[in-house]
Amino acid sequence: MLDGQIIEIVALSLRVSVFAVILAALIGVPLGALLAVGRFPGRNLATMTINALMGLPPVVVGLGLYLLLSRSGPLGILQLLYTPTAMIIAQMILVTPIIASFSQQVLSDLHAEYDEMLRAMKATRLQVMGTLIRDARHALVTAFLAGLGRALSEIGAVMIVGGNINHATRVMTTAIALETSKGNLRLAVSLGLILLGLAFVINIALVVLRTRLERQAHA
Amino acid sequence: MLDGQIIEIVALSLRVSVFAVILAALIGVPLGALLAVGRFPGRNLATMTINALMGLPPVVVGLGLYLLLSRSGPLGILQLLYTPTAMIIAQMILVTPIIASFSQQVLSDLHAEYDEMLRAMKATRLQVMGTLIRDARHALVTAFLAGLGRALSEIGAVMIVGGNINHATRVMTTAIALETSKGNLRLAVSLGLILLGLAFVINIALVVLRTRLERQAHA
Amino acid sequence: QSTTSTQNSGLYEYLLPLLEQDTGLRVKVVAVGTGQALKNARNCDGDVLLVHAREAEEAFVANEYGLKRHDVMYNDFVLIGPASDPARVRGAGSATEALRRIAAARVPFVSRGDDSGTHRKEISLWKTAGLDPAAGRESWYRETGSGMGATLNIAAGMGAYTLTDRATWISFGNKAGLEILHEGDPALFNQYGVIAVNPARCPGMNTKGAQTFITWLLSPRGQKAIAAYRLNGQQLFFPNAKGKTAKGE
Amino acid sequence: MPDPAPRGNILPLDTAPGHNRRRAETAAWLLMAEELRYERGGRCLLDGISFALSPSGITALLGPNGAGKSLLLRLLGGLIRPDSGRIRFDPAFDGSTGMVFQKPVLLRRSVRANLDHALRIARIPRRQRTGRIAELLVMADLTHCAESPARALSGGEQQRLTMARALVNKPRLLLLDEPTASLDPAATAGFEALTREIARMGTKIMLVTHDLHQARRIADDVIFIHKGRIHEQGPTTAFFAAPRSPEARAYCAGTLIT
Amino acid sequence: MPDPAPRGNILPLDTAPGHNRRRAETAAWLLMAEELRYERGGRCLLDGISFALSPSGITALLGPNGAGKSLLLRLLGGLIRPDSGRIRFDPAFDGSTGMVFQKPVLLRRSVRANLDHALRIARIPRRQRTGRIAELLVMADLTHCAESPARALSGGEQQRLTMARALVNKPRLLLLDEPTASLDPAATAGFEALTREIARMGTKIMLVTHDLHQARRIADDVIFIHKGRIHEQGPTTAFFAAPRSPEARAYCAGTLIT
Ligand SMILES: Nc1ncnc2c1ncn2[C@@H]1O[C@H](COP(=O)(O)OP(=O)(O)OP(=O)(O)O)[C@@H](O)[C@H]1O
Ligand SMILES: Nc1ncnc2c1ncn2[C@@H]1O[C@H](COP(=O)(O)OP(=O)(O)OP(=O)(O)O)[C@@H](O)[C@H]1O
Ligand SMILES: [Mg+2]
Ligand SMILES: [Mg+2]
Repeated sequence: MLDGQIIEIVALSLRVSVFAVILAALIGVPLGALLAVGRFPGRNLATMTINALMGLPPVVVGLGLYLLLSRSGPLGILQLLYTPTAMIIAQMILVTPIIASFSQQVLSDLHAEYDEMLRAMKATRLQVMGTLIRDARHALVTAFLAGLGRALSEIGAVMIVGGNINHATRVMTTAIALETSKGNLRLAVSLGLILLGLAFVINIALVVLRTRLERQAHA
Repeated sequence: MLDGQIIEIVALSLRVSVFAVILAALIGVPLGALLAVGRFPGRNLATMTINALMGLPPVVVGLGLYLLLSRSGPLGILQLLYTPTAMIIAQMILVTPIIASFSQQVLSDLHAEYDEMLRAMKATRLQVMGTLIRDARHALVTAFLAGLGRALSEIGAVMIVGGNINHATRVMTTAIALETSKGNLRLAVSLGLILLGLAFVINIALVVLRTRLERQAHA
Repeated sequence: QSTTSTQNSGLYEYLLPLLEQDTGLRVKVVAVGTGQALKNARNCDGDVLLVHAREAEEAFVANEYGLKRHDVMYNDFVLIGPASDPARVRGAGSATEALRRIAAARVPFVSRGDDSGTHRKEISLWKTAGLDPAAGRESWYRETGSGMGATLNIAAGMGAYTLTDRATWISFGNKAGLEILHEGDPALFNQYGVIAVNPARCPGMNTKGAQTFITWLLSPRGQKAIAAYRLNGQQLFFPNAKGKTAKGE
Repeated sequence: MPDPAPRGNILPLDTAPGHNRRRAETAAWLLMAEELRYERGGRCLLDGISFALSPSGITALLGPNGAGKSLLLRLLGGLIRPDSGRIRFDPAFDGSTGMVFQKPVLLRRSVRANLDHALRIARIPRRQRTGRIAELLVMADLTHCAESPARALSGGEQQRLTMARALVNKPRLLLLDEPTASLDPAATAGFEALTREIARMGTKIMLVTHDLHQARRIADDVIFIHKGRIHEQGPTTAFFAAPRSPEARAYCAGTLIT
Repeated sequence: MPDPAPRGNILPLDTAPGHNRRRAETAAWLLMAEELRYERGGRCLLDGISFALSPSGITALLGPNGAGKSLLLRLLGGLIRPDSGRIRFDPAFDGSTGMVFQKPVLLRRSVRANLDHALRIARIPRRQRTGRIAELLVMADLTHCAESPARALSGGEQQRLTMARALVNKPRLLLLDEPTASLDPAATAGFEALTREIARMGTKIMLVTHDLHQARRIADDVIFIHKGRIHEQGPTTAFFAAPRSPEARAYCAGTLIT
């Protein structure tokens, strides 16, 4: 049954997750850098919050968005529920804490080394953050990979805000869940392995990229 | 309905996830260290595989384990299906790649610094790994937090191998899913917030620990 | 262990303590869709099945995975939709007529699309109505590929029509402006069956427990208990053991 | 092969930092340290440090290992804060400070990119940067490895790079922490010529060194600290002719136990 | 305050590395480098390096910044591999090597833990370690900051710690890369006394330094490299009396351009 649709489903999975990770990186990396660099009140609290948010259950994110975006919800008029956009938002929310936490750790370590040098140059905080992000970029790739892994394999949130609607919002994980609920376990596992293969291909691409970055940086 | 049971469910969630993360750390950290330190053929492939495995869909892990542990499966005689042990195994499988990837990144960076010094001392590879793990322990805490976040919020795998059995294998996420499917969205969200609070408390504890480790290490 | 899809209604939480009181038997419930339940049971994961997809159940028994199928009870399906009822389903003479109106108005309808008992029932209703919206990739017809609760949430989220069993609906907490628009058509009856898994194929299963469970469920005490279960003041399940009303349709 | 041309690391006049700045004639000091105290880990690492830094010339900061020289330099550069006491600056001081750390800290980038980064932070417009980088590379004698990753440079090359980097903003005050520790004799000579030139142009230099010959050659005055306290300060000639404190005497003789 | 007692960093006899080892009398060399060549980033950093290292005494490795001294030391220590050529060792050599890097690399632990770690890796039994650490701390004059985090030490203190660490296994061969660059005059004198003592006990020392006075004071012979090639080698006195190559002459005069 799925042979014809599989490309459609894989493509949507990729599109949603890659988009979500890009958005999450755009938020998470600067956030992590700010937490690594900043010495402001509430910084520890913010760090802990972000770390705790890595444990945000996808179902809860899905529900929260559902309540917001549903017809009767405050953002109902946007008509985003059961669209890929809603799924992207949901995954972005889930992935951002992961990328932010990871970035914070990596950038903190580098900051310990660069801090005084950059302050002696009178670099602004923004410049410090930029320098750290640039010089740790090969390590940040691991954060993106972790985020992408989470996004691609996530089901709880996309199921609720996407609805697993055939030809519209069905992605790999929700398709797997569907086949599972139909009792087609072998098919479900095969789909899972395709998803894994996909993750592997993306990894090869990114590791090649990271190796280049590392070579540039000569760590 | 849940008021009386909530403690039981929270306790099981904690027990399963903390156990899973401990096991995952025992495997993932040495694995990450080996990949950071070793110069053996297939190392790049192994790294990519581990990174790709971060995208292992929980449902697939659940199904794989299910097929193994099912009464007619090869390990059926162990009678592990629908027990907390099965859930721990499932979460461990999901969390190990995250911890291994993260460790590898963190330990690689430190290895770049320590490598020649340790080789000049004629340290064995095992001693090198041990030294790196010890000196990066505060950074590894972030890896554990990421793993714990994943484990606590995970549903796809524990649902399949645990079965969400009341008083036996029902954890926070499966309880949330149940309430969601009953349409008790507010209750589901409240449970999610409890789970989040839990993650937060664990974080405070671990961040306090990490701060101590950092102070010891004076990074 | 038992496998079923009636957990959402809260029936088990009511029933199982009574069972334990009478027989000392402790039952663990694994709630999954009918299709998955049958598959799980084929793998010997579970001793007893309580499901509602007659043909599949009979095939299960015919293939000697299960011992014997017994009718236990029935409830019925209802067609729900937004209170404003844009397709004017209210007042339709029959379930098929209601579906035709929905198709004609091209208003959103969500289907579970998961091969569950409910989904199969819905498909057969469309067939009777002479329509096949799933084949035509109609944009108003949405296959959610998920459980009843999730599907109801989706219907509530977009204000769509859908078919649900009454038990799930009554206990469902997120009605959000949806209400029952059509009910009572005999075509909407939903028969539940119970099957013990065949011990010949599954050594090590709890045959005795399974038999006790089934016997109790079919006994007058069990049947009365089912009839006595009420949610929000409504009876959800109608016991019909011993084939008295075996032909649910 | 010895080259008859002038050494690369003697700074051409037009790139000398501060060359367009008049000497501050008004104040008698550029900065004034008042009772600085710095504790860490229960040890009092600097205590009762008070001195005035003359507005021009080269001041050598001498003292045995662990005396607190690097800490004092970081205090003056504003990188750490004293637990008590304060540092006052001449109001005419524009705050431009260059700093060379004892341990070179370099970005994980090429030599050129390291300089470019510093120039960007000093807000030098892009058009001027290329030229400035070329000048600085010549000055630090690093033109041949401009594209090498900075952290792969030899110890001495790294130190020359950090020196060049400290000069990008033509600072009024230059804080140098053992800048010739890893330099070869020729580079050291080049460095000394360079600092004298920079000082002549109006940049105040504070120089930590263990090379007493060097201090004697280029410093105008000396501050000697030991165990976190100032034991002696005064003109170089007077200090070396006859150190007044027993610690300074022992230090110069190479027999001071920390 | 000057202390009449002997300086801490003169090594007590019984802790001197290799004191129970007889000199290798058989071979005329401890190691022999044959046509070593090392390229990186398209540049040939070492080329045609051949020399025999005498089995005892102190050999100074001199040369300007970027000559390849640190690379050569790392080749000899087996930390990097030559692109061609090879290094042969006296078969009687037990392989025990101590190394002090130009840039101190220290574990993120206390001073004591750094030494303990090195002792553990050298397989010193636990009972002996405490005593050994105490000896090494005295030798490096770090007893007062044994519990401080090693990376918070001053530059000179860090250098003394890495020196102590290199001695934990009483090595037969000691490779020292500018070990006194950050040391104060007294510590430098202490270091020189220590190395002479260690050499006398039978440890071969190879010492990179830019301090020509130091080389003259303690080295038995000299290898001079420039741009990755050996230009001169021979006894110290002969080298300093009249360097034969123009490069070495210019280097000693402080006018060699790298
Ligand atoms: N964060 C810290 N925690 C504990 N002790 C510290 C810390 N920072 C510095 N110290 C100690 O302060 C003392 C002074 O350090 P400083 O680096 O200023 O010495 P220095 O005069 O520059 O010595 P050197 O000539 O060796 O560079 C040292 O004994 C050092 O161990
Ligand atoms: N990985 C590398 N890639 C490119 N160039 C390198 C690399 N490692 C070292 N070099 C270059 O090799 C040359 C020799 O370096 P080395 O560290 O051996 O010099 P050195 O003689 O120790 O100098 P110094 O006295 O300054 O310590 C330098 O010019 C350095 O830039
Ligand atoms: Mg210092
Ligand atoms: Mg060197």
